[in-house]
Amino acid sequence: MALIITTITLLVVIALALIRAFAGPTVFDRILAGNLIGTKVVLIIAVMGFLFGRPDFLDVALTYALINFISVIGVLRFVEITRRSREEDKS
Amino acid sequence: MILDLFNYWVVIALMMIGFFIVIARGNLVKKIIGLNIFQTSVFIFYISAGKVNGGTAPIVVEGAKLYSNPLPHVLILTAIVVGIATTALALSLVIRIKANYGSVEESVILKQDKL
Amino acid sequence: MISHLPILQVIIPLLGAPACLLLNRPNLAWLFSILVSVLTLITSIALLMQVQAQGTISYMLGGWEAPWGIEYRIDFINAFVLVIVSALGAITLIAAKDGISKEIAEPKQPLFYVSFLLCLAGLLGITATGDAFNIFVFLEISSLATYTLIAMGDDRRALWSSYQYLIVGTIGATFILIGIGLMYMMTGTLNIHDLAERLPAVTASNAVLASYAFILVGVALKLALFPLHFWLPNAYTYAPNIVTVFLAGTATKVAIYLLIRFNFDVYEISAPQFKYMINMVFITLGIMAVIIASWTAIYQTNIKRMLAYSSVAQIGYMILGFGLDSVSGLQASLLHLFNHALMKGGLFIALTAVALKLGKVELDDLNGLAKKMPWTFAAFVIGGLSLIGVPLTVGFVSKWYLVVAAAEQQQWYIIGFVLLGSLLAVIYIWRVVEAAWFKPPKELQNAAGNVTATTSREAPVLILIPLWILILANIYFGIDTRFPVSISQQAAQLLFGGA
Amino acid sequence: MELIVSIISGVCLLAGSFLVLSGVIGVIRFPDFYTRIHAAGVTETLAASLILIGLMLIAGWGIVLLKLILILLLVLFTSPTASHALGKAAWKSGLKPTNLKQRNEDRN
Amino acid sequence: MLFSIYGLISASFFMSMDAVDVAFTEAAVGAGVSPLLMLATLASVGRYQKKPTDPEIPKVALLLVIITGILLIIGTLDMPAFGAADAPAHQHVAPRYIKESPEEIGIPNMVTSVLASYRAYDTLGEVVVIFTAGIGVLSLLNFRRRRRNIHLIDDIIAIDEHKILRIVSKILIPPILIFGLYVQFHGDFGPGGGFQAGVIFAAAIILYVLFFGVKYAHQVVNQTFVRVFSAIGVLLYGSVGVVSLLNGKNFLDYHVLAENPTTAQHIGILVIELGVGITVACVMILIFFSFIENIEKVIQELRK
Repeated sequence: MALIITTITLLVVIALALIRAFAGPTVFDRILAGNLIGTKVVLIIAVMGFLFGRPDFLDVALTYALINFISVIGVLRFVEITRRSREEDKS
Repeated sequence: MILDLFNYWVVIALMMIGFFIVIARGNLVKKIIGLNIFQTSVFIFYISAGKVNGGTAPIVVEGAKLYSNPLPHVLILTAIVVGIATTALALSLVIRIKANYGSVEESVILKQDKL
Repeated sequence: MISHLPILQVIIPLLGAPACLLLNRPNLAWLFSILVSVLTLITSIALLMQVQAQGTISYMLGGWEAPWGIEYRIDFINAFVLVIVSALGAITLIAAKDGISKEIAEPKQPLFYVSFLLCLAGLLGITATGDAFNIFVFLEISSLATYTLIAMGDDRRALWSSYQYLIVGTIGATFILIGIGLMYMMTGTLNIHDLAERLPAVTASNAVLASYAFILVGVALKLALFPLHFWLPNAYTYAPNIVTVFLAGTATKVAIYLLIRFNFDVYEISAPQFKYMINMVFITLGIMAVIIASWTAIYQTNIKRMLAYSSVAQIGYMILGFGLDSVSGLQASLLHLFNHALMKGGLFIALTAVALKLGKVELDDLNGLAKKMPWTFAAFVIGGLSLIGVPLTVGFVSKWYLVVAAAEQQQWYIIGFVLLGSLLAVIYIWRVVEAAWFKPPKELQNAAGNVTATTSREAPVLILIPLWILILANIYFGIDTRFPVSISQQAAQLLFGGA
Repeated sequence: MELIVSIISGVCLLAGSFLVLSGVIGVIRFPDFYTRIHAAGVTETLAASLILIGLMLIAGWGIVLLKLILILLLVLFTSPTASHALGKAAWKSGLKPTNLKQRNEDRN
Repeated sequence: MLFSIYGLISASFFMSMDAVDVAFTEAAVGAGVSPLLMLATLASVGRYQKKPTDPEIPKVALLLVIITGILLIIGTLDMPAFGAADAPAHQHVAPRYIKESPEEIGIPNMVTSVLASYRAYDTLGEVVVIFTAGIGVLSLLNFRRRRRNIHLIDDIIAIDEHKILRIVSKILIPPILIFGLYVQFHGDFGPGGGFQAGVIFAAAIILYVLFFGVKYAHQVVNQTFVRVFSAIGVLLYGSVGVVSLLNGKNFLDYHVLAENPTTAQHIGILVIELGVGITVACVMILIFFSFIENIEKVIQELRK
């Protein structure tokens, strides 16, 4: 029961975070929302694994956690790189 | 009866959004994003077709009788790889186009070369 | 090893490509890829002979029987297409060394050969396979390689053309994927032969019709069928010349093969109520392609572009043959497929030679060039005559069969349009011939800009040899028509009788 | 004993859900980026830990538990790091926190 | 960024549809690789200027899209209901995979058995597609000889030093690599396999590049290395097939590799998955390096 409630809550949370992702207003807000959704998806998968009685899905959750981190960091890095090269452009 | 197909219709809606972005947007990068959405929706379409009610993931476990259809999964694995390959190639083309034309807007490029 | 011919056909270039990358020296890569392509050609000829001797060959990959594993299924029609594709691949590669020397920088040349082999392997794979999803995979191999090859052109417009082709091609491939998915849902199989057997059971369903429509549109995009042809002239014009030779000879041919396969094999009986309508659509589109594309070709000043539009027109003839929906109509289409590969290959190689000398192929620059490059332009004239459809060339043979097929059904207006198309071809070919042979050379411009054009005369031997191979084949098969005619007849009968 | 474990796990899961929810409400409602990152970053780590611990309690001994611990470790490592990087990047890009006092005065 | 979220969500959708392996891949690709590539492109292309689009095209496009959509919906009308177990798709070919693959192939993950054995040839095609894309990117972006040991991007990376991130990634990268190996070799039993492993491996390298610079990364994996190994992966895959050919069996028939059929299948799948993993990892790294190098080129031009 608690599992189902958790799943539903997580789904609601993802939906709400999507609003923030669309609304922005800055790139960083979007990245924040993306990160939020990423970690929530990890949790959802873990919970769903238990819900369906297939806990071996956790591998996927692990990968998600990794990829999510790498892509958030990577995206940040690229935002920075883009900005730096623009600044050089101006100077 | 109608609700049985609801899942497919959502996929179709998504597919058409992607398709629309591809043909209507002038920005080359956005076109590629549209193409990606288009492709992903086709993937979802396949995967939906592979789902069996009450079935579980096609990895053998004790006690499970009904599995979802593994074949669409295999096909889509291949298709995802194909998709990312296309995306990578398309993006590098865009980079070269930008380097040569100074723009990634379709209209600007067409104006420059009268293609 | 004989029983493994079907897979060797595809696997030789497929694995040759990464091996070629490891060589990484332009000349070495060239020699190696010629070796690979010649082996491929030999395999395809052996395969054709095998098919003639034993009938349809089926090869189970991985040793898993058909609907579960992937099957290679070679019958007359794809054996025939395999020969065309691999022959053109080998011939084009001979000319490639000189052909790309100016257009592609040396460090990139090995990559050119790798992509070329991959493209060849992809096209052969599409043709040989008997599995619907496998078609999609190999379609993407060949397409990605093609985009790469086109983008190697030295004009920046090549990039844009490649991008345009990429978008169109991917949409086409995705459409095909949707079609395959719908078919799979209705039948539960991916094997083409199995599909053809299982589809009649679900004939009346909308899903099957929708899948038919999607595959048709997807293939038509790849095929550059008339209203969807907009990407082709750009792609052909700005691609490196050698690539244009190869693409014009093979890529659309393989797409036509796919259309034949799906139209006559898979969906043969599944949509009888729509058969008439679809035939009408084919005939109308075919005629429009012939007339409108030929008309546009007349106004082009860039000869490559002109020939590209002419290709669209020639595809129209082939589609026309489909629409007649009879053994002789299909036979005419198949014949034209073979012949068009010969003549367009020859014409584009001739243009490669010209471009190597002049750097471009605008009509005005050709004035008087024939006196400097007599061999090249003699070849061009013969190729052009073949394109028009003058007797004693292959072009005549296929048009003759097309006319006969139309006469069989008493569709006289088709004959009229075929003749009109030929007349238009006379006009655009004549413009080139006139400029090259009868106009005085433009000495002023040459003296100012281009020294090499006056000092070195004829094109390199390595380009002339493949050029004349193709041109002589044009004449040979125009006189001795037994080989293509018998094969195409057997193939057409197989499709109509065996379905 | 089993009952107690499952009750504890249920409590953990529910508490985690509550935290997640409160976090996202913060992300939606808070006025500027820095307050939002505060809402998200702070709740996230604890919430994820709670949910994962809840799952661990159900899982019992075995490879599943090990994997859950790995995920937990990973989350504990990456989540604060990501928040930190995000905040730092935003700060360096010149994004300034909204001055609430100022804004309230403006409104009045 | 929205794109990455889209990737994540569609991946979780796959998850709920029981497609674990697909979810795995989509997670790696949709949420990881393609957004990174998109951003790398934006970094060198620059943010687009807002422009009013041509008002004419959307109308035609809209019409086209609506027609296609209606066609598809009509097509779906008489399709078997979603999730129905008696749909033809679940009746014909798939039952054999489900019933017999555990005995015939001897591994529990049916997706892997179908992918790597029944339809192994498709997978070879898939590897070649990736390889082709690698070649394409290489020929498009690496058109000039690189200047040795000058890495402008490293300067930029050094400006924002991120000490904390550096340390965290230093701690994380080795476990990521090990996890990649786990995914590679665990594909027989759970979700995973060569492709996913390759992407994870490449992701670790990318993480390294982003924080320690191209220069150091090149010391470990330089261009030539990556190039050669992307070809070797394909050849490794192909060689399994050639071995079966030489032993008189059909291409990619693993039964020649060992006496016991399931052992043979195991060996075959292991080797080809390794081939897939090598090629995918190398091509991903190759593509990423090419993109990074291009950003450098853009910066250099700006400096002039």
